[in-house]
Order: sequence, then structure tokens, then C-alpha cells
Amino acid sequence: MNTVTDIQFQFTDEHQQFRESLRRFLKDTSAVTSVRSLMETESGYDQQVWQRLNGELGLQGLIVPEQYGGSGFGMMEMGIAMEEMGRALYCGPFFSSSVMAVTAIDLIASEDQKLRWLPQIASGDMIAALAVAESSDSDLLTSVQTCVAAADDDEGYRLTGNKRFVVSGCQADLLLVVARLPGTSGLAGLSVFAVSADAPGLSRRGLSVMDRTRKQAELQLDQTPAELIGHYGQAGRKLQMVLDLAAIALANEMVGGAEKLLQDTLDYTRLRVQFGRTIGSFQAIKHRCTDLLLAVELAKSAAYFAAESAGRDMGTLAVDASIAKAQASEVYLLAALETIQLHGGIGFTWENDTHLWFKRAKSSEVLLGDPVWHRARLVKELVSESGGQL
Amino acid sequence: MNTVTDIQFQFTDEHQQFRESLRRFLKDTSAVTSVRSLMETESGYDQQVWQRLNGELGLQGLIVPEQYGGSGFGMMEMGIAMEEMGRALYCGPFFSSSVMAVTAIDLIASEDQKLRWLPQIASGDMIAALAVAESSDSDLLTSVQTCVAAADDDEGYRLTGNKRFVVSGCQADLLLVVARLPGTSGLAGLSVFAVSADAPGLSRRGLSVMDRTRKQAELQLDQTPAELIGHYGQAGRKLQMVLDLAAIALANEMVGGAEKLLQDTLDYTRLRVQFGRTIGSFQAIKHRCTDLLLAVELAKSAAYFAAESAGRDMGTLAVDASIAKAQASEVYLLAALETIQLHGGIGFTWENDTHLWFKRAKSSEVLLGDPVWHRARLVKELVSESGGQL
Amino acid sequence: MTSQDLTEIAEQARTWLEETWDPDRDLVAWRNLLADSGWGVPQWPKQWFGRDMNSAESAVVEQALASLDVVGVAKSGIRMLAAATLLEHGTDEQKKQFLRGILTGQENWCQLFSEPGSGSDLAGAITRADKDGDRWIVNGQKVWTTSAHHADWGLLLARTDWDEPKHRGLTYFVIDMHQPGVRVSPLRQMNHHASFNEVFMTDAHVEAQHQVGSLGSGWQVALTTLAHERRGADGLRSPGVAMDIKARRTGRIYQQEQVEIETVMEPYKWYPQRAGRVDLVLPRAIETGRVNDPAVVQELAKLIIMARSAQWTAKRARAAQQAGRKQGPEGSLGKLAASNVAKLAARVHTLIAGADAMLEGADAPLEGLIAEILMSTPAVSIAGGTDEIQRNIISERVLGMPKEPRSDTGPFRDVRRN
Amino acid sequence: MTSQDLTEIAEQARTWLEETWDPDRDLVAWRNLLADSGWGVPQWPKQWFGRDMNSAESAVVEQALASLDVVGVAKSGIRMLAAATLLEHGTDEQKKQFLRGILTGQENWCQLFSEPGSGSDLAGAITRADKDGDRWIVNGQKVWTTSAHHADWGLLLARTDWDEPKHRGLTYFVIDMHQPGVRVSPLRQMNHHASFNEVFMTDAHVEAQHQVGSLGSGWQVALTTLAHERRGADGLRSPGVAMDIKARRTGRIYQQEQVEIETVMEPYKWYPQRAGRVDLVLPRAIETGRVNDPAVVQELAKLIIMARSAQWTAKRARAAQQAGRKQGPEGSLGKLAASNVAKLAARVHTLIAGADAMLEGADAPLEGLIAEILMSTPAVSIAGGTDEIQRNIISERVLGMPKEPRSDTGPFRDVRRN
Repeated sequence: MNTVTDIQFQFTDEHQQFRESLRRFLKDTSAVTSVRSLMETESGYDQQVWQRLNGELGLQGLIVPEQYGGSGFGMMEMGIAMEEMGRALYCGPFFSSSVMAVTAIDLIASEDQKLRWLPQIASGDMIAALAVAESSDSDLLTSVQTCVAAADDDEGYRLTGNKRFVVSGCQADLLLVVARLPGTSGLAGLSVFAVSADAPGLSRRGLSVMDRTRKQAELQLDQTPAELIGHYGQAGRKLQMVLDLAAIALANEMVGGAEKLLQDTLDYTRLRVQFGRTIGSFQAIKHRCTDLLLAVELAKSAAYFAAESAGRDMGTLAVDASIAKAQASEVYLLAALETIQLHGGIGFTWENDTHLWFKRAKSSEVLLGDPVWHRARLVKELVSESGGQL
Repeated sequence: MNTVTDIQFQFTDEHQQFRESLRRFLKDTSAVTSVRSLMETESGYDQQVWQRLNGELGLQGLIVPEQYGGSGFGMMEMGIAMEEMGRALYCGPFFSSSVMAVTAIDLIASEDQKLRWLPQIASGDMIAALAVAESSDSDLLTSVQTCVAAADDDEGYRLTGNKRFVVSGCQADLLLVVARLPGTSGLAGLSVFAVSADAPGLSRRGLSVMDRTRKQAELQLDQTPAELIGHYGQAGRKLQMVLDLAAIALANEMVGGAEKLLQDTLDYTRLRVQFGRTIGSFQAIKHRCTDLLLAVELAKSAAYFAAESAGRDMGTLAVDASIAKAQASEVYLLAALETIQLHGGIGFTWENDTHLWFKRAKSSEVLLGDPVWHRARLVKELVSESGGQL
Repeated sequence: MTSQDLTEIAEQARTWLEETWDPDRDLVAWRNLLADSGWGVPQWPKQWFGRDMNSAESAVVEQALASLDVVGVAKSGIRMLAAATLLEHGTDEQKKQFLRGILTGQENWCQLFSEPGSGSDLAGAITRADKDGDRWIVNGQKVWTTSAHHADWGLLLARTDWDEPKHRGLTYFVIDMHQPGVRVSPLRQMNHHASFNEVFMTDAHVEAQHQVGSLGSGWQVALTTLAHERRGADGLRSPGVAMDIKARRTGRIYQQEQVEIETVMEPYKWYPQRAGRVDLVLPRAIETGRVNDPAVVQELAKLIIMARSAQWTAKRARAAQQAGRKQGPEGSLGKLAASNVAKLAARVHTLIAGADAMLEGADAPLEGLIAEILMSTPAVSIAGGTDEIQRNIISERVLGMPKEPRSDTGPFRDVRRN
Repeated sequence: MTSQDLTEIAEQARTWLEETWDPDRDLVAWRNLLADSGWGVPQWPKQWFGRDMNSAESAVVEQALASLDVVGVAKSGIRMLAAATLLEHGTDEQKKQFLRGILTGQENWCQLFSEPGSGSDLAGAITRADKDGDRWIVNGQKVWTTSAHHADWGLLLARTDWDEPKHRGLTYFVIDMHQPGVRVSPLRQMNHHASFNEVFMTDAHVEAQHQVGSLGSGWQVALTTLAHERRGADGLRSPGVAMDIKARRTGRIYQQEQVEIETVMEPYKWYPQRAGRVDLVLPRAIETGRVNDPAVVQELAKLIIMARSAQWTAKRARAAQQAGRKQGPEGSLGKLAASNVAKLAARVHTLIAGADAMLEGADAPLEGLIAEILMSTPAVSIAGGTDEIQRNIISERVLGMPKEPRSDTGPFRDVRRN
């Protein structure tokens, strides 16, 4: 056909089928009643569903290269998976293990390490988590203070420090811990280490998080033995890429949640009658829903673009990730607030499901860098691209 | 009466009468048809109306102390005057001469100078202007680069530099020019000088401004002889107060304009029929007008508070001024944009009057510091008040 | 009214109080004395525990009570709404039965207006009351009922005629909350508190003599209650007793009153967080160092500007009122302004907290207070009338904009509803 | 349709063009050849200058023309709207009279739909056409008429029956703009440009044979015009001929075409500024040093995010369309997104300009371009359907939300209007 073809947004029929089968699966296995009961448990997820997620859909290894037992798909497919999980508020260590940890290992680890860990993660038998943040600071990497020292016996390393906001940190078998060479700062001197969940000197504690559907942990490391991943002190730039890929996956999850909320709102305003009319027939409500639709669609485009682009051009990764994450953060929260508001009083109750997504939105907003940080970084990247100075 | 009395917002019946008589006067003398023809003239104002403004209302000397031939009123009364002028888009050098210049002379000049200038300004016979800004920078004072040097003959001083955005600069008989001692920076080393309109080495040029109802000039000073006002190199702090008082007056002018636009919008939406209904009966329009009302009323409160407070407590002047100016800037522009929008196509035409206020709003937004600068300064002041460090 | 008269009244009240007041009395006994003396509610009619005083006079009395730190009649909860409604619309029999118990605090009240199907549209209530001989049989469900679980009586709005238009088929009742047909169930909120209840009425009874106002006048009567509710909402925001005065207090009556206050205020303890806690923003920004980020400073400044301007707008309205000028638009905007302030405050608290905004409870900043702000502020724009309803009202009543065409006229039976 | 067929068509077109095309021909003469050959508008019917081709086929032909840089038929202005409307609803006589002049560019057209009293509500037109023997007498005023001052013919929507409901009393005509009863007056905008006109019709005449479609079907016919207008609006945004191709051109036909383009595009020259000139924002911020202010950076980033996301959304819609999927919501949001982008761009340009935002003309940044942006962006949310109308349409057609109760049914005579 002689028409100009856009290179972006090339979802295929296979993508659509993948989306639909995952949506069906999650509808069955991650209904909101399940979410509600799982979020009150300590582990926070259903082991059986986790196994079926692998058995029926092979999802845990979605972006694990085929030679390590995965399906070898890319971020575009991961975007779809995350979007559907965000819609369903799927509870499980998927984001931690199959996105963050897989990406870190894939980009940084040695061949031997990949062979050791990736097949297990891909099969869902091993859960891994990436521990970066230590404070509330949005600049995760530069604020790392966890320190590495060579072990006394000259075998391996010892880590000392505290980690916070470790997604699925208490659920993980393998912890990937970012630490810094003493005396370094910024992106310099950073490495990733593998720490076993039962390592001596490691203590883990579940953080009391607002969003109970995604567990987080605090780690204390005191001379904890650790195995170096990749090259010593040189993981900074790669780690930034890992975090950007994670932010893109998260942005896709967020737009899934936002779209779900918009749909809820539309459903409710079409049913709810006040003053003898459905409230969805009131012009002010119609206009607000339209503005929300616009916001959600723009955020979706940015999230999709970033996911697709990540598979093609890593040069724009930082820019794409920051655009997707900053925007998804604002839009998801907006969607949650509008959904509560347009449900009226009932929207503020525990019994209504909206608050579950509201809390996920609130949480995702500041996970992996808040929108202010991402916007600042975006401009910094664009200026340096354009040859200007900042 | 045994009720708690608020100390603020004590408008009296006299204030109300003052407001009403000024509003009547401006309705007669500053109808929009006059504004439209005056704005196309070079001087930009009607000499006769200027004289009547003094003769009938004594307005030019409103805040000039009585011993210098003025009425000795304060900023609260000035706020009312400016609000009404903003509503009517009065064209004349009032803001420049009777607010900015009077305040500068009153706070900084010697007794002799006050006796020389204030009575003439109060009578409207002399027009004065204050020249501070030199660039687009919102931090007017620290960005002053115009330089002062002692004159060769040891009598007086010579100024060299460029001034921009001098309100009524081409209309003024007396120019108050802020200059800096060589080698100083920030608020240090600043003085004000009087420069006669016909001084050698001074050239003036009308700037091409979007808001034709308030003329602005560019001054070039090349070894221009000047008379020192106040103490040499020590006017920085006082000048900041002058600018703050001017910003408060301007904020009051702005809320007058904003309220006028809101009223226009309401009038139009009540008359305009589309789809068999007045557009003011459409809920989306009603809600937006309500939000605009809220914005305008909040901005009015801040502008009134700042004006009243300036007469009582100069300690909070900077905070009050920045709150009033930042907010009035946002709200006036919002009001102008909403007024254009809710008028539809006709609101974008030259023939419709809205654009005159829109351009005044756009202009006032960045005159005497833009909202971003005022917000930053506000927090800086509050932090230093609270003993914290910034 | 001269200030002479006011001084005399103050003198009189003070004399009586000095003779009678004793902080070691029993709370109820003291309030009975207050009620009988007329000094407890001097603005009420003489025959009903008051002194027929105007607001200037009763303000003087209130000041006399306050200056001696005297415990007043029970005013908490919605009892004063009940009293105001009964005083205006109740029968003498009803006043006799209920007013004293309201003043002594022995009987508690709740308000049964809102329903699951009529939140913004209160007059759309479908809880039905059907006449059955000498009494009414009530069936239906109410919601958002504060303190229903320890209420003795409920102010009930129920539909008694389905053929009249919406506002004309309602009747107002006092319902006994202690009966098998009434079931109260707490309603948990997304911020973990449970300040409200659902009330289920299944063949519940109301005695014929507990009908307030005439048949079909329920909406008019309810408007009285609602008008006092709005005033009460202002009262909730007024400052309590100063700490130094509290510290000086001794006497068992104060302890009894304290227990009462704690019980009544329990559902409201998250309200300051709901409003956004603007007071915390600058200190938090300084303490976390976020005040050094110019991007954060901008948002912080916007919030401070909005919050202060909202306060000033309220003051401006009061000043105009006190100066006897007719109310301008500034007097109607408080709720909408508060809603905007709370929303922006939540944003700014998040900005300051960064990743800590994900936490709640002991792990979270200020032991969970920030989390409570984030989880509570969404309620401000809903509770007590949504922002949307506020905007409708302001646009019509303050701005004089035309009403929308209505879809709920005609017999209620035929009106579309949930 | 196989790609074999398409290749054949391309071959055929190219053969004819290579034989016939000569850049030194006269523009009108060439276009007459094009029209007669059917290669100028191959998607049109065979008997009317076309070749009955589908869109895939005509795209191939278009490419053949483009590859030889052949000047096509006249497509500028609203002539293609006129043609589409006449092809669908016109009589053979009308097609014969008008289509050739449209294609050769010899006759210019304008659209007379909007009126001062019916901006958002086009169907509320009150310009009247009254039958007088063999012709119609037209009285009324139209507005927002681009290029009316050099139009030969106008597409006119006028009311012919006041007793029918609003949409059913309108009839569609072609009116001769060169007659004493038609007066065109330019309408100056707040940004100093005058891109539109008012058109006053006082006892203007329309021949009976210039009625398009049946009596009372004017709204249906107008919808055809409007649908093509929307497509045309997209076309306006499409990139023109690349600079390097332009530079290679020689031949008088190109000069003639250039004059035509400049005349037609004159009213649109401020459109890029109206859209906000997002392209200028980052360079301006760098060059002024404002990019070093983190508060400015935040706003800058918000704009870039919004603008890119809007572009991506448009691409996403096109990609879905090309993949043959049914249109999702993303396809309807372009106008609203553009409006938000323009508004934010004006804010950011002001932030960057600081006090310079007060200037216009030669004193102002970029010789007045920034001022033009600030004075033009308010039009984006109005022109071609206000944001409010867009939101109504999207909420109903895309989100499927219920319509509001209507107030303009019944005979138009009784409908409230300006």
C-alpha cells in the first residue's frame, strides 16, 4: 500500500491477542475480591496464581532472552503486560522480579550469573528484587550510601547500609543491592551485588505502606556477604538504564490503572441518577470526563511510545522514560481523585474499590522518582542533546 | 457591641463614597471609546481629564502627605483608586507619577526635594516616572547596571546606562533613575537620581508595547547630569519598599480589571443564546464562572489585605506584596482568557473590548516581577521570618 | 439596645453564676440548673429554658460564662440542630419531651437525611413512612449518619406521599433509635477511620406524635435543620478552649465534660488532616531541606497564597457583615476555597515527602499524619455538599446565572431515580 | 485490488504525464488538460473529471504526480469543500457550471455558514432566503468568512422555513458574491491580523437553479461540507513541498502557482503562532538563560511532555487506522489537545520572556513573534468549534455519555434565540 506508514505504535494482532488473554486471566485470578484478601496477607500474593501466570502465559520470563529460558520479548510486550496488571491491580512480585531484577541482570550480570539466575526467575521459581533507594530522595542512584568493602577473607564483598522501598523485598529469594565504593559520589563508583535472602547480617522488615497491594521492604545490611554483579564500581550508567526501563514499565502499569478508573467513572455516571437525570448527563461532569479521557490518552501514548522506543533506540531512553513516568504519575492520580469525586461519598469509603487504585496511584507517583524530578531530568537531557549547556 | 472585631478589611462608608465617586468620574471620562482613541495617540492620555482628576478629586496627591500639598491618605485609599482605574482601564500617568514616583520621593528624598517636587506632582502639574528595570529580569534592583559617576566639575553626578519598561517615561517631566555605584552588586550601592526630561545626554523613546493603554519608554543615559536623591548608595532597601508598594497598587489595579472582565462575562453569558438557551444556563459555563469568581475574590482579598496592611505594618510588606502581585497576575490573565473564550469568536476580535484588558493583564503579569519571582521571594521571606535557612 | 442594658445583663448573669456555679457538681445536675435558670440558652424562648434574648444579649451572657470557665449546656453533635428544628417546628409536647434532655446531654441525636440514592439530591429520599393506625411504619436506608451508634433519637426525613412532586411528599419525624427495626452499621472510610454509619430501618415505628411539622412539609422542616448545620460547621472550625485555661481546671464536672467531648469529637479527629494541614507545610519543607528546591518552592508558595487568601476572604466577609453591609460574593466561597486548598496541600505534602509519601503508620513522616492527610483530603470536596453542587448554588444564587432545565418535576412516582 | 493493478495505474499515469507535462505551460491551460484527462482528481467520477478510483489507486496517481513535481489541480481554500458538496448533492447542471472552475483555480469560493447569532450552534442560522418567482431573495449576515473578499461564489446556508424544527428549515445555496446585495467587510482580530470577514446580504439574489439539494435539506448538505472541512484542517497541518525540491524548480507555471498559494495562505500566516510555537521554547529558554531556573524548567517540561504526547496520540490514531483497526478515542482528541498545548505554550513563552512579554513589533523578542504567539493562542480554543463544543461532542460520541435535555426542539419560530 502506498501510504505513509508511521513507525510507531505498531501493535499487531498478536499483541492484541496477548493483551486479551492476559486480561481474561487476570479477570479470573485477580478479581478485586482476591486483591482485597491478598493485600491483608503478609506475602501479599497468591502462590498458585503466580505459578499459573508462568504455566499458562509464561509471563515471568517475558523479557528474559530465549537462551536463558525466557520468551525473549521486549518492552513493548512488557508494556502490555504491565498495563493489564495495573488495570487489574495484580498482586505479585512481577514488577520486582520480572522487570526490575531481570533488566538489571540482563544489562549488568556476567554470562555465568545470567545462566544461574535468569532461568529460575523466568520459571517463577526464584523471586528477585532490586534494592536501590535509601531515602525519600527521587534521585535514587546519587543518594546511595550503602557501602561496599572487600571481605576479610578476600572472597567476595561485604555490604553495610540500609535500603528502603524495596519492592517485594520480603518476598524475594535473591536481592540485588546497589552499593557504592567509599569516597565516590553521583553515578560513579556504583555496583550491584547479589545478596541471598538468608545471608548473615541481613535483616528485612515489611514497610507499612499505604498501597497494600504492592509490598515493600526495608533492608538492613551489616557486613553482609555479597556477590559482585558485573564490573566493580562501574554500574552507574547501566543502573540508570535499568531504572528507566523500570519507570517505563511502571508508567504502562499506571496508564492501565488510570484507564480502569476512567471506565469505572463512566459506568457510574451513566447509572447514578440525581435530580431525575443520570449524573453523566450533566454538562460539567461530561466535560470533566472528557478532560480525563484526554489526559489518559496522552499518558497512554507516552507510555506506549517509551516502551516501543526502548526496543529500538536506547539513546532516547532517559527522555522517553521521564516523559512517560512524569505524565503517568500526574494522570493516574488525577484519575483516582476524579473517580472518588464523581462517585461522591461512596467513593471515599473502604467498601468502594476506588481507594485501592488511589493508593496505588499515590504510591506509583513517587516510586522511582517523582514527577518534579523526572521533569527536571527531561529538560536536562534535552538541553544536553541540543548542545546547550545547563 | 460585644463581638470579635476583625482588624482587617475595615472599609468605611467614606471609602465606599470615594470608590463610587471615582467610578462615576471614570465612567464619564474614561469610557472604552475614549480609551480606544487615546491609546492610538502618542501621549496616550487626555490632558483635560488629567486636570479634572486633580481638580475634582485631588487624586494625584492622594498619598502625598498634607504638608506637601497632598491629601495624606494611605495605601488602602490608593488601592481603591487603582482598582477603579484598572476597572476602567484609565489611560494616564497616574501609576507612574502618583504611585511610583511619589512613594520613592516620600521614602527616600530630602525635605528640600520633597518640598520642590511633591506639591507639583500632587497638583498634577508635574509628571514623574521611576526608572528601574533594564532588562527582562524580574529581579529589578539586583539587575540594575546603570552606573553613576561624580561629575567632573564636582557638582552633582553623571549617569550612564539604559533603562527599559519605564512606565510613562516619555510623558514624564522628572525622571527618577536608579543607578549603581561601580563595583557593587545586589541591593548594595544603589541610589536614586533625579534627571530632568531635557537633560543633556538623555534620549527617550516610546517602546512598542502590546498594551497601548499604558505607555512605556526606553531611556538612554550617556553621562547625563543627575541630582542625588537621599543618601548616596544606600537606597536599596528603601527602593525595595517602593517597588513593593507599587506592586501592591498594581495588584489592586489588576483585581479591578479582573472583576470587570468577570462582570462582562456574566453579562454576556446571560444574554447570549445558543441551542435555545442562554449559554449562562449551561452547567459547564456556570461552574467555570464560579471558579473564576472564587479566583477573583481570593485575589481581591490579597490585594486589599496588602494595601491595608502596608499602612500598618511595614514588616510584612514584602510578603504581602508578593502574595498580592503573584496572585493578581495569575487571576487577571485567567479572567481575560476566560472572557475571550466565553465570548467565542467575537471575543478574539479587535472590535470587542476584551483584548484591551487582556493586553493590560498580560503586561501587568510581568511588570514589577513575574509571578514565579514573587512566589520564590515569598517563600524566602517566610523562611527567614521563621528562622529557617534557605 | 444600649450598652447600658448589656452591662446590666452581664452583671445579672455573673451574679447568678457566682452564686450557683460549682465545678464539683455533677454535670447533669448542673445543666438542669442552667436550663431552668434560662442562662444556658438565653436566646431561646422564656418558656423553653431561655430568656428571649437577641444575639448581642446572649453574646454577653456567653462571655460571662466563658470568663468564669463555666461548663455550659450540652451543645455537641447535632443536638442543637434538633433543638433548633423542634423550637421552630415542633409541638409543645415534643419540646417538653426533648429539649431538656438535649441541654443536659442525657440524650443523643443523629440526623437521618442522606440516603444511598440521594446524596447530592437530599429531597430525592425514598425511605418510606406509611401510616398504620396511630403510628408510622418506616422502611428504608440512611447513610453518612455521624454518631448513629450512640444516638437515642434520630431526625428522620421520609417520603409519605409518592404522588406529590419531590419536595412536597416528604414528612419530618423523630425516630426512636432503640428499637428492633433500626440497625446501625459503621461505614469505614478509605483513611481507616469510621466516622459515619449506615442506618437500616425495617418496619421501624414512629409514634404519630413524633411527626414534626405538617404532613408533606418535611423538606421545609429539613431546611431549618440544614441551615443550622451550616452554622454548626463554622462552629466546628472555631478554636477550642485555650490550653492554659484547661490546665488550671479542677473539678469533677470538667472531667465529665471531657469524656463527653471526646466521645462526640471522636468521628472528627481526622478533620484537620482532611483540610490539608497547611500549617505543617513550611516547617516540613525546611526540615526536609526540600525548601531548597525552587520547583518545590513554587508549589509551596501557591499553597500559602491560596490558603492565606481564603482566610482573608472569610475575614473580609465577616468584617462586611459586622459593618452591616449586605453580604458580597466573598461570603459564599469558603467551602469551595477550602476544597481547593486541601487539594493543593495534598500535592505539596507529597512533593515534600517524596518517596516517604508511600508510607503510613509508624514508618511514615510524622507518625502517619502525612499519610492521613493524603488519604483524607479527597473528602473535603464531597462532604457536606460536593464541589459540583456548591458551584451550582453559587452560580445561581451569587452570580445570578440562569437555572438549568429541570428533569425532576411532576409526581415523584414518575421521576427517574436510582 | 492487487499491487499489480496499482503498478499498472502508476505506469499509465506516468506515461500520460511524461507526454503532457510542461512546466512552461500556463497554469490554467495545464489544469484544463489535467481535468479533462481525469488524472487531476482520479477519485472523482469518470463523467466529472475523474477516474472512479478508490483511495489506494488515487494515492498511487498522486505519488506519480509528486515524483515529477507536477502542479496539480487547484485545491486551496475551500474549493474542495465546494466540489465535494456539489459532487454529492449538486445537479448535473451545477457540476457542469462549477467543477471545472474549481479545478482550474479560476473561480474562488467561500463558506457562508456561521452567523453572529449562531457560532457554536450553526444550525441556528437566521439568514433568510425567501422565494420570489424564479429566484431567492437573501437577507442576513454571515461571519468568520475566510477569503470572502476574493471569492466568486459562496456556499450559503439559509433559513427557508421558520415553522419546521431548527435543523429542518434550512436550505443550501450557491450565491454569486459579485452582486450589489452582497457586501464583504474585513474583521480585524486582537492580534492585528484580519483573516476573516463579515458578509452582509441585503436583498441579495440566488437563482433557483443554484439551490443545492432539496428544500429543507440544507443541514444535511452542510454536514457534507463540514466533514470535508475537518479533513481539510488536517491537510493544512501537513508538510508542504520540501525546500530542496522547491529550489530546483524552473518554469512559469510554478511562479503562477506560487502567487496563488501566497494569496490563499495569507489569512493563515499567524496559524503557527496560534498553535504556540512549541519548537521555539527550548531554544529560547537556553538562549535567555531561563533554562537555569528550575521553576521555569518544570513548566517547560510540562509543555514538552504535553506537546509530544499530543503528537504521539495523533500518530497512534493514524497507525491504528492504517492497521485497519476501528478508531479508538485517541482519534478525536487532537483539537482539544492542541488547545491545551497552545495555552500552556503561551504561559511558558511568557515565563521565558519575562518583562519582554510586554513588547510587540520590532522591540519584542524575535521581532514580535513572541508577542504574536501571546496574542494569537487564545483563538485555538475557539476557532473551528470551541473547546466546550468539542467536549460535548467527545463526551457523547466517544464516551457515550447521555445527551443533555434539549431546549431547541419544536418549530424554529418559537425557539429562543439571540
